[in-house]
Amino acid sequence: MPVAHGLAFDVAHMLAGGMVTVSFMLLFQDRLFALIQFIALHALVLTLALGWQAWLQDAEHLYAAAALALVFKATLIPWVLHRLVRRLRIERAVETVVGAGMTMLFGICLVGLAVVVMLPLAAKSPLMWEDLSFALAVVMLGLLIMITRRNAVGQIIGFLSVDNGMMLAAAGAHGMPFLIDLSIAFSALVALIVFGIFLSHIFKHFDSVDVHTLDRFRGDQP
Amino acid sequence: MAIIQYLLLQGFQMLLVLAVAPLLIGIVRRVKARLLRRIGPSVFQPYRDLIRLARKDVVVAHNASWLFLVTPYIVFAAIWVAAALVPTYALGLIFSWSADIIVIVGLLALARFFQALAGLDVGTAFGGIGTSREMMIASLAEPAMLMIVFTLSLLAQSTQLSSIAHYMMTVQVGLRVSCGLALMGLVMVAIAENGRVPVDNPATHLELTMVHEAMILEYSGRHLALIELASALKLTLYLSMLVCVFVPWGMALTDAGPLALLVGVVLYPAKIAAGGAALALLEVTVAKMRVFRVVDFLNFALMLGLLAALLLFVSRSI
Amino acid sequence: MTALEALFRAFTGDFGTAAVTVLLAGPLVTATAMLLVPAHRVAAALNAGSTLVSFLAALVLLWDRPPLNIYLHVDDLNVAMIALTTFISFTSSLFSGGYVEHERRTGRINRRTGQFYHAMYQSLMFALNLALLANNIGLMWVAIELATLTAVLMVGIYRTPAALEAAWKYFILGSVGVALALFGTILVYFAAASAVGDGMEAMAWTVLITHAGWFDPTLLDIAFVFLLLGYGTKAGLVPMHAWLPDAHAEGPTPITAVLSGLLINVSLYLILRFKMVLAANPHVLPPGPLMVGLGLLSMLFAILMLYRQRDIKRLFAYSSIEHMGIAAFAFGIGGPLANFAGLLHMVMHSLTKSAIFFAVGHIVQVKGTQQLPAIRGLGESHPVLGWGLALGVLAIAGMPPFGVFMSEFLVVSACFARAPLLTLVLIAGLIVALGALLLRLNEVVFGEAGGASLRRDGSYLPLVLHLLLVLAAGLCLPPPLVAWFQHVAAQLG
Amino acid sequence: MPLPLVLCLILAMLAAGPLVTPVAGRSWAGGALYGLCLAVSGLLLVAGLLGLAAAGAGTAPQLVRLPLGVPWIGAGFRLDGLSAFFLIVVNFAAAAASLFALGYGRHELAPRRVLPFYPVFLAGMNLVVLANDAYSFLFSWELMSVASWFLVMAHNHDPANRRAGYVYLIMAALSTQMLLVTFGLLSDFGSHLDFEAIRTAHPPVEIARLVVLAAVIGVGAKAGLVPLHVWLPLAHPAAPSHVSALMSGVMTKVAIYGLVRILFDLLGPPEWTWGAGILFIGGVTAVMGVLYALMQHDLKRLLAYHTVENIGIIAIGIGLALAFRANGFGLGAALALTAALFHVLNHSLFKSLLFFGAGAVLTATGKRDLDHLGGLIRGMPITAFCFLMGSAAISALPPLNGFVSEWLALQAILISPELPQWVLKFLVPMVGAGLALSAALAAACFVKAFGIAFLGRARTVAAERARETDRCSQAAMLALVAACVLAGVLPGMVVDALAPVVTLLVGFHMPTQSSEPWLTLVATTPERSSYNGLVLMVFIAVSALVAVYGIHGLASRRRRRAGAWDCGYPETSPATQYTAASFAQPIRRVFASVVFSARESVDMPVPGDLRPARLTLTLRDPVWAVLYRPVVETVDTAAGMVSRARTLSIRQHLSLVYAVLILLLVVLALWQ
Repeated sequence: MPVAHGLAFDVAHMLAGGMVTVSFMLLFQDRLFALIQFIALHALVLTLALGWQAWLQDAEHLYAAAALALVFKATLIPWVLHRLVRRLRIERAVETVVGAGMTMLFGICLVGLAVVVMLPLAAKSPLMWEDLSFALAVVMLGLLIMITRRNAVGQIIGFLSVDNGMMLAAAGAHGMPFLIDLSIAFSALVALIVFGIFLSHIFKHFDSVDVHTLDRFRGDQP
Repeated sequence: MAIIQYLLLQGFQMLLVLAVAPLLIGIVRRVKARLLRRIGPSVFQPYRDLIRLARKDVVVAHNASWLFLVTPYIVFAAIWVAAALVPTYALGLIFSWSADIIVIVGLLALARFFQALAGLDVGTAFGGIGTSREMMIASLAEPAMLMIVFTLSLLAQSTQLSSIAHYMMTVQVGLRVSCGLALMGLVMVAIAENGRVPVDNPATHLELTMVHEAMILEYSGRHLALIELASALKLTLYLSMLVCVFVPWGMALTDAGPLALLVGVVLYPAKIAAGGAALALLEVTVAKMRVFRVVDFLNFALMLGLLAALLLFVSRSI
Repeated sequence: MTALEALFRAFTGDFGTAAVTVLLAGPLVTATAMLLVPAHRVAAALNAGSTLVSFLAALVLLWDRPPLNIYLHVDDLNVAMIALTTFISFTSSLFSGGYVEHERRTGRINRRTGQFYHAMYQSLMFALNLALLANNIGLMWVAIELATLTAVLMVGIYRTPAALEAAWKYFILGSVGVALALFGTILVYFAAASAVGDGMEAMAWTVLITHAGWFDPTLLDIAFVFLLLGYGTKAGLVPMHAWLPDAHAEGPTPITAVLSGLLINVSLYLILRFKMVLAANPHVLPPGPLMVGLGLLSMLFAILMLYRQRDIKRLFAYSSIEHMGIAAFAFGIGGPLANFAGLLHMVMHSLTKSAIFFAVGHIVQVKGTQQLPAIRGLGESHPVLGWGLALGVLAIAGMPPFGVFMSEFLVVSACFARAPLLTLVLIAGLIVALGALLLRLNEVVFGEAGGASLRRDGSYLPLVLHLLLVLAAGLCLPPPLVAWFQHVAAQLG
Repeated sequence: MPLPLVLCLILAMLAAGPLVTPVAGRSWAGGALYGLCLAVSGLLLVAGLLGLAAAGAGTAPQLVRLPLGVPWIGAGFRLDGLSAFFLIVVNFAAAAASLFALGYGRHELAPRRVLPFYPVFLAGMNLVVLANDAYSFLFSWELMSVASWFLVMAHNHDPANRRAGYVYLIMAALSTQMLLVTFGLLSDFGSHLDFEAIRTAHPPVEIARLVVLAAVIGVGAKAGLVPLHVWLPLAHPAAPSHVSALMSGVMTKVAIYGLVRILFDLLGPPEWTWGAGILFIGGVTAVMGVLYALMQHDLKRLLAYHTVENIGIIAIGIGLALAFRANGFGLGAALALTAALFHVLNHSLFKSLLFFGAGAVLTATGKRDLDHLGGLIRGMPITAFCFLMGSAAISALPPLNGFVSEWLALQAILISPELPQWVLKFLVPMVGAGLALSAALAAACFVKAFGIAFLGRARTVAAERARETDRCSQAAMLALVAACVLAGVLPGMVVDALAPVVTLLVGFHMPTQSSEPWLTLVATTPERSSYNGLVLMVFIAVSALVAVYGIHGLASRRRRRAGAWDCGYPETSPATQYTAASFAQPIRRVFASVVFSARESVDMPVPGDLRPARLTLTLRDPVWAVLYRPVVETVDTAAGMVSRARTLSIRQHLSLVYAVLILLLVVLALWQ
């Protein structure tokens, strides 16, 4: 049904675009709590996108994926992070490496790049094109967040947004086997656990989560 | 039957050079003396010297080794053989083909090698001086010699002295610049190799510039006699080489009759004597040079040889 | 869990099937058992036994392959790799028994950690076997992910600040690599789904390779970029290599051997799988230049890094980067001969390098330090170790009669055809690398003996075994291996 | 002898290495091993002779292919004339070295470090000569290098030896890699590595040029052509003397074998420019090598530098042969190549002999420095005699063998004016002058070596106390002396034996010597030039005897011993004798001031100062300064710059990855 298809396209477009926007917000947040809230929002939008795709393709495994995203990424993980930050008393640790303006500008370029790289797809299937280019944009922005944050929590959040980007991409894939979604959630979870372990150790060894302090202990200082 | 005759001819040449060598020294000394307005000793004085030396008994340093004792004989034998293989009065003697110019140079090198070792054997400072300088001069002289050989073999298509002389005699060589250059070069090499003025002064002792004499300083008696004779033979060798290459006329050809042989036998000492006189004239006109000027002297000889070869290239390629 | 589910839906009862079952179930069961039941005494023996079993299973695979299935498969490429992996895991487990025991005696780790170590070792083996056996590209990804996580845990096992920092670095870079690889995998799925239709078939490598011709080239190109960077991170290609030296230096030495000998190998193997897919599609941009560039960059960078090293394990870690670079270079150049050379080089390098790390492990425990200046004159003080290390270094530097000589011979003589100038750069690099290694060898083995000398029991068997294998390979290669590799090389394009 | 049997013999030697390792420490191990090596090399020598005879009889070369090495070609081995000749060269010296080692090895301090690698080294050299495909060739080639490297490192406590081994192995790797490139080019880019295939397929001329370039670099780095010779004088003296003998006398020849095999057999018809290039390098190498040697005062290093010189002479022969062949002068090519191969044989003989002598001196006195020796001729007359003969031979003095090959080379040079190219017309005379110069300087150098070490008065107590070496060593040295003399007085036989080899390579051969009267050696035609060592020796002997008897009969034969005359100076201390440095001073002033920028500075204390006056001499190796130091410095700087990367933080590394990703995506975006 063409109308539905048009509508489907628009909604998917809106949600994907929404995710990119949230990524931008993440990009210039420098307060940890704000970051955590926005990553929750990011995950929420992802849930919606997944749900929409699930309804379109009425693929139940996508519903499940949406549920997973809602439970883990939008709820559980932010909560854990929140607790982590409280426990480490680094609420007002403020740190970005480069200025927000520059980061923004760079982010814009990234989105442009993502779109251009996928351009050849536009002719074949515009749906796939916009889906993938937005997903790519989200992934690239997530990576950008990772490298512009000096703080471990910030990097975790960047990594999570990268994962969300993956989910977004996977969502657009028709009949993408469940395997992938599971593994993503799985990996993200494991990621968190291990992160947690390490953060606690870092906390044990030094009174800050600033990754920079670790460089002191590299074995091969010249 | 013929083989015996050949062997006789060859043997005769060996005796001839042996006989002529001291005479040549005598002539040179005599002429020099005359040129210096002295009377000078008789031309036969060298024979007497040799005999007297041979009669004296040998005094050998305590620490001299067997090498020191055998060296005079090796040196003498090597140079004598070399001299015997240079055509003197006749071409194409039976053993002349067993050695070409390069081999003759090699034989002289052999003699020099042992002479130098003997100079080091007793372990005195003089021996060291003489040896090291001798080897330096030789190392400069040999390339020059090779360039001359190169030129000659380029002309005559051969390095056999007999063939070269034959070519020079028969073919109308014409007056080639290269020959002149080669002649000059060979003369200079001969002077250096025989330690004559201006490279070295055979008449001096106890002078730090001496080379050959310093090397043989420890020798006495019959050993000294042999070495003196050997150096006389060496001078004769070079002169007869010059003669047989550049003024070969009058030498008996291969398998020539007795008359030609006789002419050759008569002419050869005359040529050598003339050469000796020329050498004496040269020696009185130039002064001995410092040791390290010898380098330039011999490099000049090398240049001459090279130039001769190149000019030949040009003249042939046209 | 996916793996098990895949397994149970897997083949029906011939030897190959049984072997595959053992290969996957064995380590998994052992690992879980070790995590649950406290068994400090037997942990090491259990570890060794289980790896031996999987090695035997792998040998079974050599002559009886299971029927194809869309989750797991055994073909010419991975059959050899599986045999290699299980073999090295066996020898390393032998080595790590003595090693862990010594560490426990010297009090660097406690019993619990020791057992945890063995458990992790088993799960790492499970992950590697899965990655090699997987036919499903998603499964491959999961396996490598699992391998990374377990490896991270083992690298950090000493809990020293340096070890934690190394593990942390490994984890961050590793997870980014994983993420990139996953995105690449998804893109491949997109490309495949539009050609062969949705569903599991679109993720089965065997299906992909047959239908690659109809895939969308753009997607494949982008996918390969992500996959190369993603799995390249695991393979330690510059500039994604940063984790490798630290992880090698700070982790326990058996794990260093496994990382250098197996993990980076398996990652490169996965890259090859996708390169084959690209090679089967005529419209894509050729991936060769990309791999050549990364390979050459890795090699030169690592070689230059060799000169300034003061830590013996770091030194050989950089040498591993160098050799991965050489292999990648060979594959990038392409052509049947170069690909063959590359495959051979992977095998030879993993055998030799793990041998070297066995020697290094002994040396470090004997000397009580990893600092090169403190390790001198082993030739006199510890002849077996010293000469073992010397032979290993000569082998890795490409000296006969060892196998690396043959592989490097083939690499150079084959690549010279396609890219003479690049090959000259390669040659120069090889000579400079020899210079760097020899400089160390002169001191470590031939220098004046000195420094501490602690007691260290434990057999030299693994070291000797590996060196003998490399020696034999340098003299002649088993014909079936040659046949497989030639077939694969043809597919690699 | 069938080739498989030969291979089995080599295999036995190869296996002996690992087998002897566990017992290497025992006293009998050395004797057993060297005995085995002696026997096996003897058999291999026979195999070589038979092979050469077979080649002379025109039977086809034997081929064997083993299922080893690179799977799809296997390991091929081939025994043709050239291989047979080099088998002879290798194994004669090897047998002599093993015999020498039977005695010398007993003085070895670290037998465990020598015994296991010695047979492997021998086997490697034999295999190189027989190999018939690129892989086996390079495998054996590198095996030879590695084994000899271990032998160089045998006495690793001396840092100088470690450095020597370092430089040596790197240069060896360079040579292997360049040869790898050579075969890559020759074998049509690695597609067929088998020599049989390479032989038939001739590469296009521009490829061929590259082949020659790579081959000359690759072989030169192993044979020691200037400027790739730097490792040689370091490595050869570092090894035990019998190994030094093999490295200098044989291994460099094996390298020459590689050059000959590639240039004359595998590669297609040559261009004259290749000949010119090799000729030039050879000339430079000959002169430079002997000049280096003159500056040395370490006996073994002096000998090593002489190896460089002789390699230069061989290269001259090869270059001339190429030039002649390129111009279709078959006879000239045959003459030049014969000269080169003959010199290969000669050098392997007298260089081994000289190193044995040096080894005997080393064991007798424990010293290698000439200035600590002197007067050894009294303590060790037989060694002195052998060393003297070796010195005379290497100084190209008739009637010994060294002279013959130089004479042939000069004959080849003398017919070079026939060559049409003007470059050659000018180059060849220069090279000829260089050859003469190097011969004369070699004579000077060995007068120095023998005179300072064996003559004069002992400069140290050790030299004073020196005693004759053991029987085995003497036997080995005397055997080599005999070989030198035989090859010198009966050169015709060697030349005839070489005829099939030369025919195989250039299609022509020198006139058959056995047909000449009186065993004369004839280069091209009797009218042109001829040489008869036998007659000369007889002549010299006869006339020497005549002189002895004549003068003893006619005049006195009495002899008195007294103090040295020395112009009446009183008995001076041995320190006043000429030293190696002072002996070389005139030549140093003439040549080295230019080549090595040699500087002498005399530090003369003011009168009344008791401090001794010092003369300090500084030499600078131009090659090292110009060619090698820059490379080393470049690598060092690069390493320094790169290693800054270690200080990057995790985030910076991530950013690097990120940058690469973006870069690649941009490239893709632009590409489409």
